[in-house]
Amino acid sequence: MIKFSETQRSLAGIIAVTFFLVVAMPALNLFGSEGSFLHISDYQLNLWGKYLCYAVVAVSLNLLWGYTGLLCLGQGLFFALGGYAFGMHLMLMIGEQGAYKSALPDFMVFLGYKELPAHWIPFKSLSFSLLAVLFVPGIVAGVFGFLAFRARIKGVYFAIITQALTYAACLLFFQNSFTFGGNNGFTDFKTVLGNEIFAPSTQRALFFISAVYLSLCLFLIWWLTKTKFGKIQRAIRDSENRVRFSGYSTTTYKLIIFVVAAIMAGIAGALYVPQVGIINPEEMRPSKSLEIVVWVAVGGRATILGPVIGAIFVNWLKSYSTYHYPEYWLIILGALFVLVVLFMPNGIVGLPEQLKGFYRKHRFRFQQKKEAAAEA
Amino acid sequence: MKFLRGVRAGAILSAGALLGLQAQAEEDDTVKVGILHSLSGTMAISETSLRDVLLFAIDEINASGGVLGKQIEPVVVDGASDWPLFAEKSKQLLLQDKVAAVFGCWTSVSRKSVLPVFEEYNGLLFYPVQYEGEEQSPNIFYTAEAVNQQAIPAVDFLLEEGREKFYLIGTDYVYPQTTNLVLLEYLLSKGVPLRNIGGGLRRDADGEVISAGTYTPFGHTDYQQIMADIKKFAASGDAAVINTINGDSNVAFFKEYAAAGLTAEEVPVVSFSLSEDEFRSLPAEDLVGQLGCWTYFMSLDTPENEEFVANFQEWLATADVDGIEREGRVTCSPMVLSYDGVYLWKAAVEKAGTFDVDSVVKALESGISFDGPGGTVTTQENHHLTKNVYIGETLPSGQFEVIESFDEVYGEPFLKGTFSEE
Amino acid sequence: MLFRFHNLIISALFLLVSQLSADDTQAREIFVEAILAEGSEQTALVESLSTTASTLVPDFLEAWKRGDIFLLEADGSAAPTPLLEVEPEQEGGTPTYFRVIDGEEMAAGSFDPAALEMARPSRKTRRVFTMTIDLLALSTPNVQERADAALKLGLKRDDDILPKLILLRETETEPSVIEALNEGIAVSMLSHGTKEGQMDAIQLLRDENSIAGLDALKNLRHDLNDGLATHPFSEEELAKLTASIASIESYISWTDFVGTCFRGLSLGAVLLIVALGLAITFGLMGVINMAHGEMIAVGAYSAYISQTVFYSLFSESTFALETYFLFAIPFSFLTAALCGFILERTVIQFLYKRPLESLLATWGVSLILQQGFRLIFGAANRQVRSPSWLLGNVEIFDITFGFNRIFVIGFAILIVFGTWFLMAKTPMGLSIRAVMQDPQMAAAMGIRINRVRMMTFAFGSGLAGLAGVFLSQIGSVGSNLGQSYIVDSFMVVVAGGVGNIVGTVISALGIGVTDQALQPLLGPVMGRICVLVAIILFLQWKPGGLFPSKSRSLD
Amino acid sequence: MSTQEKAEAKKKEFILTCEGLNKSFDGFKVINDLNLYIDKGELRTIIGPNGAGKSTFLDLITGRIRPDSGTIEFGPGEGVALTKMREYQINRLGISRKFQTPSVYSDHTVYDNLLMSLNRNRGAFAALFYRESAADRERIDEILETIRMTEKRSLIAGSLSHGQKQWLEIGMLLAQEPKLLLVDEPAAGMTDEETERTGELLLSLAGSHSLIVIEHDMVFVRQIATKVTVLHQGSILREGTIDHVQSDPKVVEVYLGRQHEK
Repeated sequence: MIKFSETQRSLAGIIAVTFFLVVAMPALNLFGSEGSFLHISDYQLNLWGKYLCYAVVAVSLNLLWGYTGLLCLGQGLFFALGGYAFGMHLMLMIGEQGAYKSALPDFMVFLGYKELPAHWIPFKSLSFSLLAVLFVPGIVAGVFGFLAFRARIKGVYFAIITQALTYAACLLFFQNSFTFGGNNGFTDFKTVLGNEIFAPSTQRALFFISAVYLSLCLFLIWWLTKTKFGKIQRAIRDSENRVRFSGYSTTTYKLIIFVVAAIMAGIAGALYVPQVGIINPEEMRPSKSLEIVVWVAVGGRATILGPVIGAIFVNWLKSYSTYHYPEYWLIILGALFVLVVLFMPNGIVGLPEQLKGFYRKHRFRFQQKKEAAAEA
Repeated sequence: MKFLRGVRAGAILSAGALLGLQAQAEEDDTVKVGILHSLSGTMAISETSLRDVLLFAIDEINASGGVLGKQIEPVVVDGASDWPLFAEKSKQLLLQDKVAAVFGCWTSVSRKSVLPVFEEYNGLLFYPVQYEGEEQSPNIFYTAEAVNQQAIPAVDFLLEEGREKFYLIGTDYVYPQTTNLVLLEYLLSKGVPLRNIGGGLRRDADGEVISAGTYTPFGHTDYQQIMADIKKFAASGDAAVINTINGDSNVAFFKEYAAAGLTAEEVPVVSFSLSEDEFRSLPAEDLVGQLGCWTYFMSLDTPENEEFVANFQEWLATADVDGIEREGRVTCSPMVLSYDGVYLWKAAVEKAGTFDVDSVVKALESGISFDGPGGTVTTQENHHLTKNVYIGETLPSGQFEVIESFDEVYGEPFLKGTFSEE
Repeated sequence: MLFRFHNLIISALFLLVSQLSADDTQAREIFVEAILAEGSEQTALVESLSTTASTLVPDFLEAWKRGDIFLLEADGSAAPTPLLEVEPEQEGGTPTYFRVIDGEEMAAGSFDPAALEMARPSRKTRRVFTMTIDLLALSTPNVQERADAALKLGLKRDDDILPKLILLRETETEPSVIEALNEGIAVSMLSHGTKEGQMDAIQLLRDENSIAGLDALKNLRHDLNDGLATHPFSEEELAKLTASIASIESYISWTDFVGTCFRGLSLGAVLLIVALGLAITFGLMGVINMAHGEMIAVGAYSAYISQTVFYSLFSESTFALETYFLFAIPFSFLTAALCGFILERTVIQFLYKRPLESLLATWGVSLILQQGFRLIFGAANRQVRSPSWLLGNVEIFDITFGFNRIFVIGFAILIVFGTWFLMAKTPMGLSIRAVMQDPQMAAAMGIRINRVRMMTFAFGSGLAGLAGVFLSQIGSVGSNLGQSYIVDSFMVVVAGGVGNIVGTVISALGIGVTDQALQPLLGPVMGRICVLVAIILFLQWKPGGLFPSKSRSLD
Repeated sequence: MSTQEKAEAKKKEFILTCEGLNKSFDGFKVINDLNLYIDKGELRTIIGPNGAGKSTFLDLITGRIRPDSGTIEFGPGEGVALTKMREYQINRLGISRKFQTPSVYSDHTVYDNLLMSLNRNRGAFAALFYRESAADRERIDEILETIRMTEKRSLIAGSLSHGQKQWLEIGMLLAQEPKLLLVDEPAAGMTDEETERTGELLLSLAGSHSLIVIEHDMVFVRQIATKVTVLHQGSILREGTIDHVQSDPKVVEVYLGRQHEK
């Protein structure tokens, strides 16, 4: 029997996931005959597209929390910022097809704007918007991270001030006067890159892009964990002082990781918005960010595929139970988190290993008993 | 440790069982309709009642033979106060369950979030909650009160009462903002000077007013500072407060109002988001004498209403719905407008002779009337309803005493800019 | 509540038939006439009530307005008999009826209560009520009521009332009422008086720092600017007017300042009560308890339960209302502590070494509890009534001090003191501190650390429960109650310095005052955002909070 | 040469010059007007009772905390002021520190622990594209040899015994190729044999490196000490050979005396 190394096994896992998402799912959607077990409906595909965006956020948080030990309770903020940046472009692309037949977004019309605010104008350009998807979350993360890491805020403190940050941003975006649509956020998009946004072909394409993007993120993380950078990252998690006293500027490392994770989540947000058709400040609520943490914990932190599995599983469970057990889904979800934390510290991914451990222990005890019995 | 292992095994097993429990039944002599409300999360407090009344209406129709000979099968889904989930659920209802119509949504944002879905997949949504207007989708029927069916009559009433100063306060979202902007125009058109409008104005660079009133975030609980401001504003007498605060915050608002020593006689508050249903969780005695304006009150003294209330109470006592509240239930305007919606849909389906959305919409646009508990409602071509408007004064029992009514008010969604200053 | 109380007074008044004075008899006759009359005749009759010297009038008008007056149809063409309904004291009992004309009680069975029809005054009539009651109040013995009525009538700027007020000023002896009369007269004079009267009024309003008069002064200035005023003003007179306005405005800004300080203090006290439990469970024990908010909700629901229990034991009586709250305080503490205890035993005790994971598990618990509340108590919020001693306010120099706000400050002082006492002065506190600082050493010293942790967590949760009792008094009780406070609580504890209760106190008060001070400038939302950002920046400067814990451990 | 000039000249030979150091926490003076000079290649042992300020002193040198006043200069010649620098910059100058409790990367292998400690470009981008060279591997093998952990190279560091972790940490220090080693209680948790070997290792490093060793174990101190500094209440009580110091009544009173009582 050939023994595969840990890295080889995870690479195989990533390739399998990539194949499933990028090739198999679109194929089943396109060629599976309707009604058959193997067919994936447009609705299902769209739903999965949403899950994949969540999965990327989970992956980005895992990069921070799982591999670097930085528990960020504001990852939803970066996701939402990316979503808003792209959403602004989509809003402007509605053109005069909105309720008021005005070139301004609808919400501006009824709030009495006469012209587009200056900071909206560049978002008419697609390339600027795409850059903004990268730079807005990146810069926010950069500034905040610089301040926080320089002041050596970490652990619980870091978790709580990231929560405060996202809460402050959430309040800010809820304000109607903040020119981002207030509570309603952005909705009623018509086109994306010139295609009708809700057309099945567009949604299929968006799913495909999300799947490819997720796979790229997974490969990136896989590669990163192999590099010295990745090793230092984990070393920071385990013993930051030792790393610092070994001549590494941990502030710089953490800042880079924080910014990369924010950008990764921001792009996911940008892909999420055209698929669900809305972005509003709810996405910045502290509870949303907490949910992301839970996805990672459920799937298995500090593993490459864990966050993906966690995000998809929890969101699938949410879709399922809000349909079948609307009264109880919060209890189901809550109980799941408690049970995972208490009994599955390594998450779903760690479950086989955990079970194996139990089995061994059991067998050992059983043998001991048997031997004792034999001796007697 | 053994115990823990047992628990773990149990948890895994039950999770497995849970996933396996996906039974599906489909019958040909039924027609599915969707009920899309939040049954959990922050909006559950309001929306659960709408689910109940919708199920009641459907049971009532089924008992009397259904629609076009088919029994209605309600598909209840939980929007969970989560707006993207609303969009997802509406897609699910339209694409997977292929429902003939959907009744649902409360908040503007949930409606905005599902609107493109309904337009894309040509669904039909009945929307029952008073809203800011400025919208008219071909796939939505707004049984809700438009601003001119609630805020404007209320202001007319206050002006007639001799009120001269108006303080605008609301929760910071689109409904209060838009309503107050419309009211600002309206008040100015009625000759109320700008300095008599309290709460603050925000202007854009050209000096044009873009926002009027004070706004607090959702779930705000600290109204001390605002109350001090209202007290100053009202010190010179003849002031009224126009309140578009949403949900729980009202409790904090009115408790603070009482603590500041203000009374309904001196400074009446007219609230647009407080119905009988909200009074179940509000200290009604703190609100006695305050005003409400809706197109239905539970206290309406008509045979239709008495029958509706009695039947609903009877239905509640025996309804087989998970987690339904049976005690202390009341009826209110959004509930009745939901109820009206189901019957209007039924009438339209029968008129069209088919469940096909386009035909049903056409039938609705042609003008269908229904003698609902709040009086006759008639559909309009612009997808809104003509209905009666009532102004009520709060009683300690949490009911309203009707003190004024306006008959057959035409629903007009686009009001901004329609009033000009005298 | 208040109304039931009123009812009792009314019934008492109506029962005291023997003390019927001539005034009352006259008033009763007018009542009956007014009830049966319609339109302008009715309003005129109601207005005429203000000339009677009967003390029954305000109560009667209240009862009429409230819908407690019914008409008993007589046989034939005779006029119906107006009756006053008095609600029974016990729920489910039958109301009693008194004839308005003579206050006689109607014997049960002598008529059919179902045939009674409510006599509602028209809206127009009811508007007259207020003025009638106010006019009558000008002659009540109650000083405060007299003063209020004088000011209110003055603000009406009514030609007819002005002479009455001036007349009354001649005979009035109570200084506070004279002051109010002066103020009211001055405001009326501004629009109706002579030039001298106006100038006097301007001076007087300035001297009295009349907030109520500010609008009238400003209106006068507007009218002068627009050329609508009755008398044109000279430059000098105009300057006097402007100075008067400025003086009152500066007085207002002073009251605003003091008021803001008070309001900030009270908000700080709320934050403190809410965060104190967290300062123990999170600050001392290191458990990131996201279910802290739900412990608050447990306390609030307990207050609701104790109210329900008291109402069922003592019916909805005043006694029940006034006392349930005293019971609710310990009861909520205990239930929340019990929940904390259960939470600690089932979940948290396994997570002391994994603080960040305690965050996830407790968040799961918080979701379960939130939905649990909904399933048990229903989705609708529950309301908890306030005992009368928490209602009302005192006004000093135009600054309102609500009793509930004063209470919260006192309550906060009390529980902070209690916590300090427990921590600093009792053996329990000593072992708590020992376990929190070095569990292993404490265990070696023979302290049962499991038990201490259990008790500490229960205590912290109990404090959250106390917060719940208080929050039930300023808002309603719902399943999301705790969610609105959780971020704030954490910020208070972190800004104060984890593990330091003095820090928590100072940071709660600091945040409260800052928030209230920013609100008038920036609005409630931007105010809060600024406070949050300020805390984040403050932590840049002092990463450990106000009073950082001095730990020499490395990571 | 004036005395001052002499002092200046003398100073130029010190690898570490600490003058007028003060540090207090909450009004309590932990370091009190401390002056300390370490010669190039010297092995200096610092002893002192608990709370004498030994670890705080190391914290000051490594930039973990900043002094309230005073200067710390590193290197012969024109010294580099350390008081304004961050830890990683100080480390890159060639000052390495071993912590009191062994601080290794418990999730990594012994080999990786050493790899990350190698004195190579520690920039983030360099780390991203770093590939280990033959020279790097040789160097690591060499260190593994020195700390006698060649067989354990693929073990996860977290699974090592306490003493082995101490050794690994020393190995990591060596990998950094420091000029000055700050060693905080190296013998804690070691067996007698391990302790002796540690002593030998430290002695062998002296000369080519400068060392400051903080230690409690007097047997160990006796093994390695050439020059001992006794710290008491944040300042130097005595300095000299171990015999000299141990016979000093004052030292016995504040330190050794108390130790005997225990």
